[in-house]
Amino acid sequence: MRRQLPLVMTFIAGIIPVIALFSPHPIVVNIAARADRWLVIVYAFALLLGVVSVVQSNSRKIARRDKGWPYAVVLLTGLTVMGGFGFLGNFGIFGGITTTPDGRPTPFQWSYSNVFLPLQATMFSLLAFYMASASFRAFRARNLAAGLLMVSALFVMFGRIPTGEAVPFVPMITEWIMDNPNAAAQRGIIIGAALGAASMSLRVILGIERSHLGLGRGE
Amino acid sequence: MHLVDRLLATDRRIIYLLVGLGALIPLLIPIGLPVTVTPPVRSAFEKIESLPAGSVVVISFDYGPSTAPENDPQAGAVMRHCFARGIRVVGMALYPLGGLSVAVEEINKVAAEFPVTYGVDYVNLGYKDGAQAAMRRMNEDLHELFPRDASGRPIGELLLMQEVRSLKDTDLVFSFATGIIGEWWINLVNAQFGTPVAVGSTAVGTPKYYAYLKAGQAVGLLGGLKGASEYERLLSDHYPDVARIYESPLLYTATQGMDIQTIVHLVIIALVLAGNILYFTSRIMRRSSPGGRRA
Amino acid sequence: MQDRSKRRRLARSGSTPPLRTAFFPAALALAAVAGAACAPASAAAQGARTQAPLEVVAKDRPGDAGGRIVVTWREAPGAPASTYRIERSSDGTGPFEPVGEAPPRSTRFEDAGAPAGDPFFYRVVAVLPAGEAVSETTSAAFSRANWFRNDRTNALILVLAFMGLIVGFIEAARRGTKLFIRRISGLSAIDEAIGRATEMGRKILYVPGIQSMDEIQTIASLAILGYVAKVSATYGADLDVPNRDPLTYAAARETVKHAYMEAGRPDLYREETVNYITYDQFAYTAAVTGRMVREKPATNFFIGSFYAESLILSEMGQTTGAIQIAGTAEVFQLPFFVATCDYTLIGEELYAASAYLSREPVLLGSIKGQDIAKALLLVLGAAGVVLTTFGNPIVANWLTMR
Amino acid sequence: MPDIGTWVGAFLSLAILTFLYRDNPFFRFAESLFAGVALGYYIGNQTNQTIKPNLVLALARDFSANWDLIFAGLLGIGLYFRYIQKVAWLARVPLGIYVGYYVGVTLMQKLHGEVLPQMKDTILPLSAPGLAAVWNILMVVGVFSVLLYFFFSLEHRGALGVASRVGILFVMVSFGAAFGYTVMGRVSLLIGRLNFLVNDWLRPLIRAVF
Repeated sequence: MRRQLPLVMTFIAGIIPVIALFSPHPIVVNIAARADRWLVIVYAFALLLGVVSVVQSNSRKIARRDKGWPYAVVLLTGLTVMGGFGFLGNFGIFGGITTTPDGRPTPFQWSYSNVFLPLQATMFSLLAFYMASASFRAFRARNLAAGLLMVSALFVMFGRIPTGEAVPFVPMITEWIMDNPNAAAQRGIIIGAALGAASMSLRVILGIERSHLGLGRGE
Repeated sequence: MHLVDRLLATDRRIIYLLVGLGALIPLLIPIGLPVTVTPPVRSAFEKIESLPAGSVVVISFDYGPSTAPENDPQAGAVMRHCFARGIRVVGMALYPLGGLSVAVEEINKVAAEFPVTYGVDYVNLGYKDGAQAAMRRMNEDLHELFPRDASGRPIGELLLMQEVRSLKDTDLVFSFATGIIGEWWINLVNAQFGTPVAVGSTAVGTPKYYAYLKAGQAVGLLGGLKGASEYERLLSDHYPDVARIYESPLLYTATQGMDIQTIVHLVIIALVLAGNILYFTSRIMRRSSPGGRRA
Repeated sequence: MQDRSKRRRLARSGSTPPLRTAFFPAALALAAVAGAACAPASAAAQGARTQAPLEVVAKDRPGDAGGRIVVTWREAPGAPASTYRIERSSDGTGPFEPVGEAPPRSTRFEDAGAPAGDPFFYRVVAVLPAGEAVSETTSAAFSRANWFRNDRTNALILVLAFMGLIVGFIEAARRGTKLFIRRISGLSAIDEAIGRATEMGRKILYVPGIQSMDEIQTIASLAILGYVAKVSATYGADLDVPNRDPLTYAAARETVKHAYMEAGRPDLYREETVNYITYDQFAYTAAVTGRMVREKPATNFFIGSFYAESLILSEMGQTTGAIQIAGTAEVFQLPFFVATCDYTLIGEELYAASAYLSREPVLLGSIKGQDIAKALLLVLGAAGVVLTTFGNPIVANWLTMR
Repeated sequence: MPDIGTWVGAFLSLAILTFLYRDNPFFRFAESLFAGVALGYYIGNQTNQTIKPNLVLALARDFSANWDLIFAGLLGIGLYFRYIQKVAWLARVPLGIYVGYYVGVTLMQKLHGEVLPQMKDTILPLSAPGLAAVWNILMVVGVFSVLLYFFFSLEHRGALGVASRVGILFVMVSFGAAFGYTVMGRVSLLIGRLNFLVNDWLRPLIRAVF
């Protein structure tokens, strides 16, 4: 029972979308639509699992005065304040989570735009720097494969900017690389990966692959 | 250590500094370089040119503020094109991480530039989570999926939505996507329901969308800021009124961003070339030095 | 709701009055009113009747959710209609309402506004230069919801073939057929990388991607994590699995706990081994890179579904000098992993990994089945290319998915 | 003078940027705040935009049409059984259902939406006029060789070895192209950030001070 029930439920849930692709019958369509609705809700519940873990581990850090514990205080403060605004927003306290009727941001929205967003965007923008250092180090023509990698990267980098476009043939070659060898390889990888994913999916539905359930594998 | 080896092991921070300066300087002192249009952008443009006035285009904001510098100018350009042609726009947001806020901001900004009325010429249906499930239901009934618009009005009250019951009543979906949602529009909505789909992708996502474009599963593609600047070019050439909007100094345009792109790209290209010259120099030196590789 | 709107639209298009003729108005009016129900009253009507569409049949549209009826007919010889108007009634005697029009020479019309289960009687009116000619009325037609979409028959055949191959080879493997799988270099390096961390007395960092359990790459990653955890437990190495997705976190805990048990070292498992960080992609990335810089893990695994954070994580790992093994099927993150990691599992290799690592015959069987499916697909594709080259697009047409 | 929100945003942006130089207390502060605020944000987001409208309000407003959602709620609560030792195993049921359903979706989407259409589009006539024929050959060779590279059940020797080596060259060209193409997007993000720091914060600040 303990081992079988999760696997049986996996199987039953797994064949719904398979049938739904081939059956237009309203009963099937309705079951699939309900399943879609259910699982969005189940997923929303899962967030609390993470919250519990974060609160536990950070309060432990503070209680034990672990190295860097003040940062745990910062984290929990951020979580409590933002989470508080957000949760209370459900009941209309602090004006909800978007804007107040007169168009001004609620505290939740304000923190989102002035704390969350700048942090997120700046973290993301670090990539511009990392791309430069990675390409300086990795794009060396050590052998044929590495050479091709470098040459196509340089062409595309150059061909996508106005300066490169002004050079005869460069935009054409860039476009050609993207449309031909690139599209071919992408397509090969997509088809291969999709087959692999489909086979993996089938293994999961059949209960052969089950390590994500902590049930070990195999027979 | 020899100079060449020392240069090969250049501290990352010097590279970071070069990139930072390369971006900062053109931001302070604008340059103004020319733009040429590529076929994927042209086909997206022509798709909208081919739609008669009064058609309905779904603009899906499938990105968040994190890729807004790229996707905003794309969505802005396509919406300006629609409004300039009298095409009606149904906006929605399927991206969980702030799709709604970019949709609200961008739609309001662009709509303010044209003589269009909310509810008649455009609507903003707001955010729906579970993008795949939402898409499946959209083909059946938009009204059930989005009972209220972004500002909480029942969509049944909106004139435009009284005509648009489901995705079947629309002529094109234009998804501005930061990740996989644009692909879902293609391999779910286009593949299963047949609605034409065009995509504005981030530069990083573009190569994957090329495969779909070639396969005819997407009718057009705007790749990153570059694609947006090309679209701005086409718009400015065809619609003088839109050109005037783009000339306003207060608007951050993709065309402006492209100047900075150019400089940073050239910095990176120079770095790669320098890296290779140094690498081969050091190889030649090692081969010629008696100590061999271990020296 | 859908049906109603469709019908409204159809009604609107049908309301444009088709061109009425000036000839024989009386006779025509008679014919139209009397329809097929009564015998024709005059010679003129007789003439029109001979030009009426023949063999009108109304049937449920097969393979749909109901609500559509297909009307077919044959054009009367020598009577090229300028347009056909399709009319229907709910009791066969009238009144008949127009439901749509069909262009000249057409022989088929689909009524998309026929609710399942209700009877409908149809007739087709040919609009001719000399007037209108009304066909006989069909017998009652009902639309109904079908269980199978016949336009997806080709997909069904291919899907069943794929499943059959996989299940077949799994069965073969169960019965003990020996199956070979080639070496996958990224995977052979796993043991060595874990050993290195153990020797150095440093951590092993395992990032299972940033997606949830609805992403198949995450599930593939957890299968590999099971192996990594087992080997780590055996060596007594320190494993750290930070998570962005709460559901993946829950699953990863189960996986790792079970792996430690299997390795016979449940004592080594701690609550912090698998930990949750935060829900935002970049907040998560900031925390993990911070951890990398501060704790300098000896080995980093980045396996699963990654987006933009791929390069931030792996470039940071580069600078801290870790051995890095990555794996993803996200086509546009692969280049970054290839540029910054020591080994990268590319696309399909990610999914084959769990089978390769476990060496379990059942899993290997599915890989074999998948390989054969791929081979057959290539043969089909090659045949298609040859045929298309000689002007026969039959394979490509058959592969068109709806 | 920039408003307080801009000041906060600018400070946090700069704190993150300092990480490029080295780890430091400003970055650690920003990083921890980010983790906490982000999680809090999603508490607000998920409860307000999913649990409230899709579950609570749906049940409260029209119970007869949505009664089935009770099971969805129960499944969600089931995830927490893992904190109760005796029934901990039951937490695997909602996980199994969740995984099962989406795995089924994936199975169909990959085969029906990716493998078959992409294969169909690879079926190109090699007899096309002019250069198109060459490019079609290249496309067919590229796709096929990359797929052959992924063959697991045979050693890559002989003809298969040659094909898979050709495949890996295609892959390398593609990776280079994708990398090169991506640079643009990442720089855009940096532009966005610098645009904020310079035009929203620094310029007004300078104007206010001088």
